[in-house]
Amino acid sequence: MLSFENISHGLHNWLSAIMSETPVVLIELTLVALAAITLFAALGLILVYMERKVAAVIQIRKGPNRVGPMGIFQTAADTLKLVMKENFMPDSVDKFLYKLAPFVVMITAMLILAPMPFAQGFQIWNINIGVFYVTAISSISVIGVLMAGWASNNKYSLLGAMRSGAQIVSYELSAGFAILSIVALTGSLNLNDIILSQQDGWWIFKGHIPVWIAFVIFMIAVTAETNRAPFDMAEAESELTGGFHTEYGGMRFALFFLAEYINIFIVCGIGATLFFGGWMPFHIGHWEGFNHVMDYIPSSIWFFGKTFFLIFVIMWFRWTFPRLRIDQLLNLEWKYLLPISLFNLLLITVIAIKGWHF
Amino acid sequence: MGNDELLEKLKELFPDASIEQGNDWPELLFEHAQVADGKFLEVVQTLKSTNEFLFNYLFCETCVDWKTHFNMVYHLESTQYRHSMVLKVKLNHEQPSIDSLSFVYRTAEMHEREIFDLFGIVFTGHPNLKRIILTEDWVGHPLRKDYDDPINMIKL
Amino acid sequence: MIEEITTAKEGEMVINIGPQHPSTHGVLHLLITLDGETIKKLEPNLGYIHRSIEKMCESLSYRQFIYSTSRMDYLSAHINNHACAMAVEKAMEIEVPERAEYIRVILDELTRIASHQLWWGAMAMDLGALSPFFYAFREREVITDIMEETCGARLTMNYMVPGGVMTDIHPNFVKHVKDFIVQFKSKIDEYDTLVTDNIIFQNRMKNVGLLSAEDAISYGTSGPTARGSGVSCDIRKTHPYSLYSKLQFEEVIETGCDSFSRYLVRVKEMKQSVKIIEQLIDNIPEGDFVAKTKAVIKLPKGEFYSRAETARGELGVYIVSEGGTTPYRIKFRSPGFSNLSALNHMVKGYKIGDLVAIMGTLDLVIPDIDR
Amino acid sequence: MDVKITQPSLPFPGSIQDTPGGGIVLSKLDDVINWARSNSVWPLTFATSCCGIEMMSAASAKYDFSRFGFEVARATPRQADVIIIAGTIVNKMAPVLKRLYDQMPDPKYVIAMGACAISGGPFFYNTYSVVKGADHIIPVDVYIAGCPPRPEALLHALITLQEKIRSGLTRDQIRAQFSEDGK
Repeated sequence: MLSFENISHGLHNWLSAIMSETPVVLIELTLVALAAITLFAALGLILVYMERKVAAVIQIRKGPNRVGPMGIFQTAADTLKLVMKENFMPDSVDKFLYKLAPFVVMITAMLILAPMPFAQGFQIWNINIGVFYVTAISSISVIGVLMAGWASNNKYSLLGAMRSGAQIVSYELSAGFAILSIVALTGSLNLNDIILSQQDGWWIFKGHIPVWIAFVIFMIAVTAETNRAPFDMAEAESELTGGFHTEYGGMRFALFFLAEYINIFIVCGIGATLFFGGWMPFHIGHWEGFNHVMDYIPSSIWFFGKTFFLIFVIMWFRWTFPRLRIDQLLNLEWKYLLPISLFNLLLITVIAIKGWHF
Repeated sequence: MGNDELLEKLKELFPDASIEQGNDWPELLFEHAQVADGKFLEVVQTLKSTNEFLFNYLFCETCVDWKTHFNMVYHLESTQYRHSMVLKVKLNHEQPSIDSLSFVYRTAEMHEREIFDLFGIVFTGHPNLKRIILTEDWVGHPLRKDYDDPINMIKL
Repeated sequence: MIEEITTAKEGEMVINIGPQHPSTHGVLHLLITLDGETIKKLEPNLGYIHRSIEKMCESLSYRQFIYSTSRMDYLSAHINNHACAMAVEKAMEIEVPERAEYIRVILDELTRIASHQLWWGAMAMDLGALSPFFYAFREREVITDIMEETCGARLTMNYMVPGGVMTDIHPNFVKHVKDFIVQFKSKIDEYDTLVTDNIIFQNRMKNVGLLSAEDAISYGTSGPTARGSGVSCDIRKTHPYSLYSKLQFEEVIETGCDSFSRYLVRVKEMKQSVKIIEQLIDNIPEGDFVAKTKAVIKLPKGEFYSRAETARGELGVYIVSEGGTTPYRIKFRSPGFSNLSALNHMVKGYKIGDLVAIMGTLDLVIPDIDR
Repeated sequence: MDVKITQPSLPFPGSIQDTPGGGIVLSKLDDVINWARSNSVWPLTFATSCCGIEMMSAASAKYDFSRFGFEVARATPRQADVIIIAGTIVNKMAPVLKRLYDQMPDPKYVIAMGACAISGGPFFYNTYSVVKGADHIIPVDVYIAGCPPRPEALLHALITLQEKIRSGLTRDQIRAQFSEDGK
């Protein structure tokens, strides 16, 4: 059967057969980089288009439909235009940091793609501390945001960046605890092991109510971490005009814009992996026949299906809820989510030790 | 209180002012000399705090340029009795100035800044008297009748 | 605003909101002093849309000057026109035909609903919820269509003239208004589910932007802003004009004094307006739609003041006449100007996010403030 | 729009010579860029008065300018492509408008919406503070008549602007061309 696993293995075997090990690694690294950048661009285009269409449906209107069939080239036109825009730099900015910031944000987003299992056996880097790697790297992006806010020499940007810093640092905690609860259940930090442990059912179904609580907390926390409404403090268009990227335009702004969507994709991918089994098809216990039928659907479709469903949920949040205020946002984290997730982790540990899950 | 009754009461209280029944409400007119030296604030405080009147709501404050003099016009209403009156003060044209009401009615602060801006009337005791609508470097006070701006104004 | 605005102290930051800023709904400029995110001081700077309407009106005839008022508070265009027409009618002692009064009041109330709907959408947008805006405009467009059919314009109508209205209503007017009422009644609950009952929204609004009743009076606020603080100030009730003394409706007063009360007042006012329209729409009497007036209106010498309740509060039209064909001086007492003066008092000690919410509940229309 | 590129009379050695095929590639690329620019016109959220409400109407579900990709209204001029002057510009606002325009990165476009932005409109006579037409301050690409114009008129203006972008050179390119020709 043609699958991502077979393609990558075939490619590797073919390359190994015709040359020695070092060039193989080099060529493969180049291919991976190209693939990651392509995926980055494609995902950006698709997600922005999806966002606009979801918004249109929720807001009882049509959305982009003139540029190409159903408007599918709308975002391509937007990106191309942003690339071709004047690459200006305001006078009073800190030039080095101003230029660096969008790249920090974008590179961070791309780095997290590494341990993501897109399909069965298809992963850039099968690292045994995958979960840890993801949480560690994802917190670097806040540095990029802070950098952008500081370098812009604009009070709105600075306020936005500071808000974003406070917000991401706090919500990392409950996101971390929600992730830890699954780690506690599986006993592994390797994303592949976590997926394999869901062979007889996804954790969201196996883990009783505590896992549901962890999932809800995870969704809230990642929405906040990706600076999405109702937690879009850093941008807060009606308050801070553009937040940390007020002074950015053209391609640099496009990088922020794309990185935001890639981050959404990544956190939803992680969510799908941890709670919905990643590429693991829908299995119910030992119903061999049913499970076998489910296996016929390719694993990549399972992964992307689940991820896009979660992305849809996050978009749904954005177009429905009003924004929180900054102090309410921090109260929610420190007074509610953090104690709940701590207690929840305790419960889950008990469940894991006693083996009470299905 | 009805308008007639209000008129009588005001006449009793301010015998030296000219009081007449306007189109809608009783109108109380002071010459500037009558209310100079902080007396104006006393008059307004009386109107605001006397139990019969309780004019606690300044719903309109404006100025009219009569070429020879300015008329400050205050429209007062009592939110309790629902009666209203008009208070007018004549100011001279050369150096128009009057006590600020911004500590009696806080809405007066913005209104007085606007009147200062457009008519050039100086409100003594105003906490922050500067132009609010036009730019700081604007010359003249456009709502005065003698204002002319040949560059910006195209006369029909 | 009592304190002097001084330069920023150590640890404070002065930030300019506006003139081009999404939350000011126009070109208002606010200078705010911040300590972290907390607002210490706020000073409005007006005039970015000061079009010198009062000066211009001094050279316009009494028929012409009404048009400039529809561009003042463009969301209550009909009510502005109504107030001006009333001032002229009062001075000329023109008896307005009953049919014209009915049409005027119906249109006034439709305008009020349309204005409140736009406010509702825009305020939700200020708070970061973008979708309610589109739901509000769904119903608002129906009203605009009704207006267009009868008055010929969607926004700046100039439909009311001294003595009545400019033309008779469109034959479909009654039917379309009734259709609208049916549609609106079925949708108004949607507004509550989408915004009013939302927990985030309530947390943002409750106990924010407190304005006590005494302060509301002292700052000269009117309309929903004052009524949210428990002050009865609806001109339609306290000084009834036109048909309002004969109509059955309630003056909506909330005593919460916070943003949420001001919000509730406006939402409930929409329902009251529907009630008023329902009482009138079936009984529009036959007859003239405009009283016979001379082609050139000359007001007698004197001063004339008329008050009307716009969607934002009390509009006063103060005309000083020298007996000519043009007014000697016109002053528009705009509701937004006084409401804005209370803003500094209301936002002190709150966050930037609250400033946006409080400004949303004041429902400022900047051309109305600057004139 | 046909803009003729005049050949310099004496080509100096080393100037770029037209090669077969090369010009086509370049012009095709220009077409693609123009296509992208014309289809992605992001307006600045800027409204001074009444016309702003009709702009909001154009965004609403009934008129829905998002169909053309205009719905990404940016609050900061750094990210906007077109500034729709919706409403009167007064003397105090004029420097602000100029500054907003200057802050926008090229290529940028301007639409003057409504009578006030075109000429001062109803506030032309006897006013001391109104700028008689926004084109006294910044160059305008498309004018829309009306007071205020209907949302359809705004849509038409945006489509006209798209056609203008698609048809060829930007204002700066045209200006550069003219200065080359010595005009």
